[in-house]
Amino acid sequence: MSVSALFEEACTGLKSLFVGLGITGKAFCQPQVTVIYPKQEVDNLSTFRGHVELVGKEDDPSVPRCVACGACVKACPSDCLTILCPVPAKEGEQDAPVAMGPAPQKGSKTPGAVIVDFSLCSLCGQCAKTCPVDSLRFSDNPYMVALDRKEFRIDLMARLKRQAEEE
Amino acid sequence: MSPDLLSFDHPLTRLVVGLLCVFAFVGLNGLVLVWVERKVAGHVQLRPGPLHVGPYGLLQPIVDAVKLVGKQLAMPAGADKYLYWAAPLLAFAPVTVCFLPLPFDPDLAPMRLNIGLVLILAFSGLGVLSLILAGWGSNNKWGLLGAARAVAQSVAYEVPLLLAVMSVAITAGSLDLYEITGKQGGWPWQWYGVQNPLAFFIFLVCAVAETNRAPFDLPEAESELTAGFHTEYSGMGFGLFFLAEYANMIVVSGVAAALFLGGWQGPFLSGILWFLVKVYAILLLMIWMRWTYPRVRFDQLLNLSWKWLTPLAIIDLALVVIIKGIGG
Amino acid sequence: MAPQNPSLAPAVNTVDPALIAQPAVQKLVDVCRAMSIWPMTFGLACCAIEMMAVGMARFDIARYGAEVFRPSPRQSDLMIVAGTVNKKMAPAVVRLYEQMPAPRYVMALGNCAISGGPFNIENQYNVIQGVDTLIPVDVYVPGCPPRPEALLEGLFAIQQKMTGRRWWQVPQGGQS
Amino acid sequence: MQAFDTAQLPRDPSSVRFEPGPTEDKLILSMGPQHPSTHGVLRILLELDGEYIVRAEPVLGYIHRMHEWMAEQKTYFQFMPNMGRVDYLHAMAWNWAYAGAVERLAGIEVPERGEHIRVAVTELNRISSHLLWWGAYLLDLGAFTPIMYAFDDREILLDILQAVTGSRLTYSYFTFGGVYNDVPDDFASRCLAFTKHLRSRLPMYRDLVTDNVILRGRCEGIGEMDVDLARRYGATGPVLRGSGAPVDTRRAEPYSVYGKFDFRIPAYSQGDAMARYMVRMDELETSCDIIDQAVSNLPDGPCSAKAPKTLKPPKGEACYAVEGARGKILVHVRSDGGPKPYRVKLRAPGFSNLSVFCELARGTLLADAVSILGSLDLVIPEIDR
Repeated sequence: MSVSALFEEACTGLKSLFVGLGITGKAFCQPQVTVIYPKQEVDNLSTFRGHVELVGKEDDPSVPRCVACGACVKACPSDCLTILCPVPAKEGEQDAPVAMGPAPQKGSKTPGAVIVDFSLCSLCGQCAKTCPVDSLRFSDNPYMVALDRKEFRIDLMARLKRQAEEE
Repeated sequence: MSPDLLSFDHPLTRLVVGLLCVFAFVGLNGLVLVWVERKVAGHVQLRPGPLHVGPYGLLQPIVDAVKLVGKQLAMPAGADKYLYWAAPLLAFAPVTVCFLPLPFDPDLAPMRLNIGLVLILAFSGLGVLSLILAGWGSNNKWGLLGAARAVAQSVAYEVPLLLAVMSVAITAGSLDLYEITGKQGGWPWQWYGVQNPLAFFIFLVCAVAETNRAPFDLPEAESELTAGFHTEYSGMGFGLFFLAEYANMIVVSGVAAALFLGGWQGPFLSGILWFLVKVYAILLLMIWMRWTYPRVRFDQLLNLSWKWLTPLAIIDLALVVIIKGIGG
Repeated sequence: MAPQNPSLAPAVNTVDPALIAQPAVQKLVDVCRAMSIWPMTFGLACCAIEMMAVGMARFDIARYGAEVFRPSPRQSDLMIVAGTVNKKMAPAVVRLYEQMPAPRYVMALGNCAISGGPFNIENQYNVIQGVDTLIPVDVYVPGCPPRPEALLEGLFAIQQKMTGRRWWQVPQGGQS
Repeated sequence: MQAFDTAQLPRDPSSVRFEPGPTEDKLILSMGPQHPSTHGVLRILLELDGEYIVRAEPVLGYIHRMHEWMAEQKTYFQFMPNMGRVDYLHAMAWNWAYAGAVERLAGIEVPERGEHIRVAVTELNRISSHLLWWGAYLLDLGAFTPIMYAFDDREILLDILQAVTGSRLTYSYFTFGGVYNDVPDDFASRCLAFTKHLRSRLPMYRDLVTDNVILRGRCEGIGEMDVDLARRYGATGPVLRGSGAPVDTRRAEPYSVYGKFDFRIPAYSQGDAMARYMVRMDELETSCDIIDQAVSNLPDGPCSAKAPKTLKPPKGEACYAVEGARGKILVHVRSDGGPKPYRVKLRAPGFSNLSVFCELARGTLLADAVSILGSLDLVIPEIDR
């Protein structure tokens, strides 16, 4: 390689370095794109999927539409949903306290408890898609943190009641 | 105790006071520089950088320093105890000495030496020793690789750096930083950096390499050697390396300002303010470069030094000698 | 889960006694520590990408002084376990935790780190069912993966845990 | 000096097979599983002579998540969310490969609108993957700022995808017969605005990084691989195209509606890291072209065919190949007629691409190894599965 070609190459190299400085320098003066988080929030949170939650009935928002069919429990890939219903008492045991069993239970059309273990969930949406009465939807609760992993077992019935009261 | 020793004119008193001032100056500037660096990085990357800790994040470096002091100091098993702990101290100590002959202002001379330049170069050359000790003493393979790189890099860049400095010293006819600064004027065309831009350029490149700053931060190349020579240092051990890096940056910027940018002299209002402004301008340039470029490869770094900078510096030196010879 | 083999033993956690045991000084130091949490560059899986996103311009964890991602565990304060830990990785996680100098903090980011997440199914053979079986976890951030803001909330929660108060305002939305 | 005694090495079960070489004064270095430039938990055992690499051997399994085993434990529907986590950077392609294989097996037809949406979201996802690779690669090479710019653009893209899928990263958006839900009304306009924006950003990327002399020094002539080598190891995607073979599943065996679109397959013949880099940068434009064509005449109609609630495909097997951001993704499903797959085999492109690394890294410097590793664009969970 001749010396002149070498110097030419060095010059293009140096020029590229100055161009790079120019770009970062220009960026220095540009407005920032940061969302100052606790003060501001991003504008599209509503489309983000949080954990699942129950949908209340039209006439009584504190009662879920759920018919305790157990389809979502069966559809869930990671067993995060638990739906408990009162077990119909057997013959001769009418006085015994009502036991809770996994849905579906004969004669039970409303769930006793709906619990989601969010720490197992992959937010795939299979449960919401399978639900025959559209009783499950994704919440907008993306900022959840906890100091104990037990807190991620969320009682959805209680949550629905709380939401209904707030409205 | 002789009364002489207490007076400000006694060289020893001046030295002690000067050293104390230097410590304060280094500490303060280190903190400010950390903040400036993180802020500049933020703004270059379209984000605010430290913001919520103190106004504009100003307390961030102080908080970091307190945290580093409060961290547990861990020494890896199999490390050489003495070398391991000596290294961070050795990294920091010579840098403070380097501050003494820096010409902040004609009236503000902690130590006025006729060979100030030599002192600075000698002691800044000592810095690499701490990197070797850190890398070797911590019994870590990444650290060892970082140390090996540091040595090769330091040797390679000392040569063109010295040659570039020499060309200025020959032009000025002195090794005294005050005299060299005094030979220049307040206006940019009277600066050696403008009269001899090649030497200035070589000095800047070498300065970045000497201080192990990106794109020449090979001894601590994060993506290659995790953290290089200080991989095993926690808490204040790491903090001292960190501080030494910034102190080193200030030293080389100070030397650059004195040698090439006319030091404390400005077109108007000569004084320490001008010196600090020039130092910070060079520091900003170094920070700006760090957040722009990728890291060079090790052999490219050496090639750049031996194949480009050294020959250029020699040519530059020869030209300076010839011009000086012709001119008088 | 009881550890099944010796290489999956939980981490040893030792803390040096404080040099100055004055409550006021301790409090000040705690605040300083809380404001300067340096995480470790330790990405395991999907959540690591969101961990990167939180350092980027839109969310900018640097505002809280936590952008200094250190690749060496010796220089980091916070270990963000961002992803699935399996049996082969578990000894390394424990080792890294033990290499971090005290005081050190652990954030389990994402469902995999919290409980094994979607991989924690019956009879599974490889995934650790929660990183808290290996190392003490300070804060859990659920999601698959969590939003970057959730990671920031996790950071606030750790700060709260260290200093006893929440330093930043509670965001308006998203808390239903 | 004594000869190296192998018994002195720590008997870590994962490194037993890596025996040190016959000569002394070699350094055995374990890079990873926690190393900033192995992109996750890949571990590479290196035998170094000085900083020169004598031998490199990847150690896998640090993020093995039992995907193929899980497929046998779950129903066809339930395995879908796993696909978003095999390769989280290009989740859509994996979604598609699995959905496509099951559709082929069960004989489900996808409506035209569904196909167009699939193409659009997959290409958007490919752009986000390439942008992230670009940033992360430069992070490997020591430049901190480009990844921020890349993420700025990526965030716009993630917002679009979040509006469609509800998730930012691990999408499980495809269903058998189409997509999970229809796209919002402004999807097409947002996509077009994004492609326009990205095209305007590409010159900046070029000036800041591609033309940079330091980057060129780090990439040009590094990790050279000819077509033969690439083919021998089964490398696909940008790694193969960087060696000069313009092979792309989208063109070679057109699936879905890719046959309708007009796009260029970029290929560079140098075979070095720079060629792979350039291929990916050009693919950003290719993807923009495809998105423009896919969304500008989005057909009306249903986005998804009616699929049965419990899927029991007939006995048999089916393959479906998709071009992912990292190469050819292939899912092979075998059914025994039951509700669960009998076997699902995932062909991850990263695995083959990583295998080339041993060969490329030999004789290079440590810094080059980092550059080569980055240029292969690895996603470790995909390799370990």
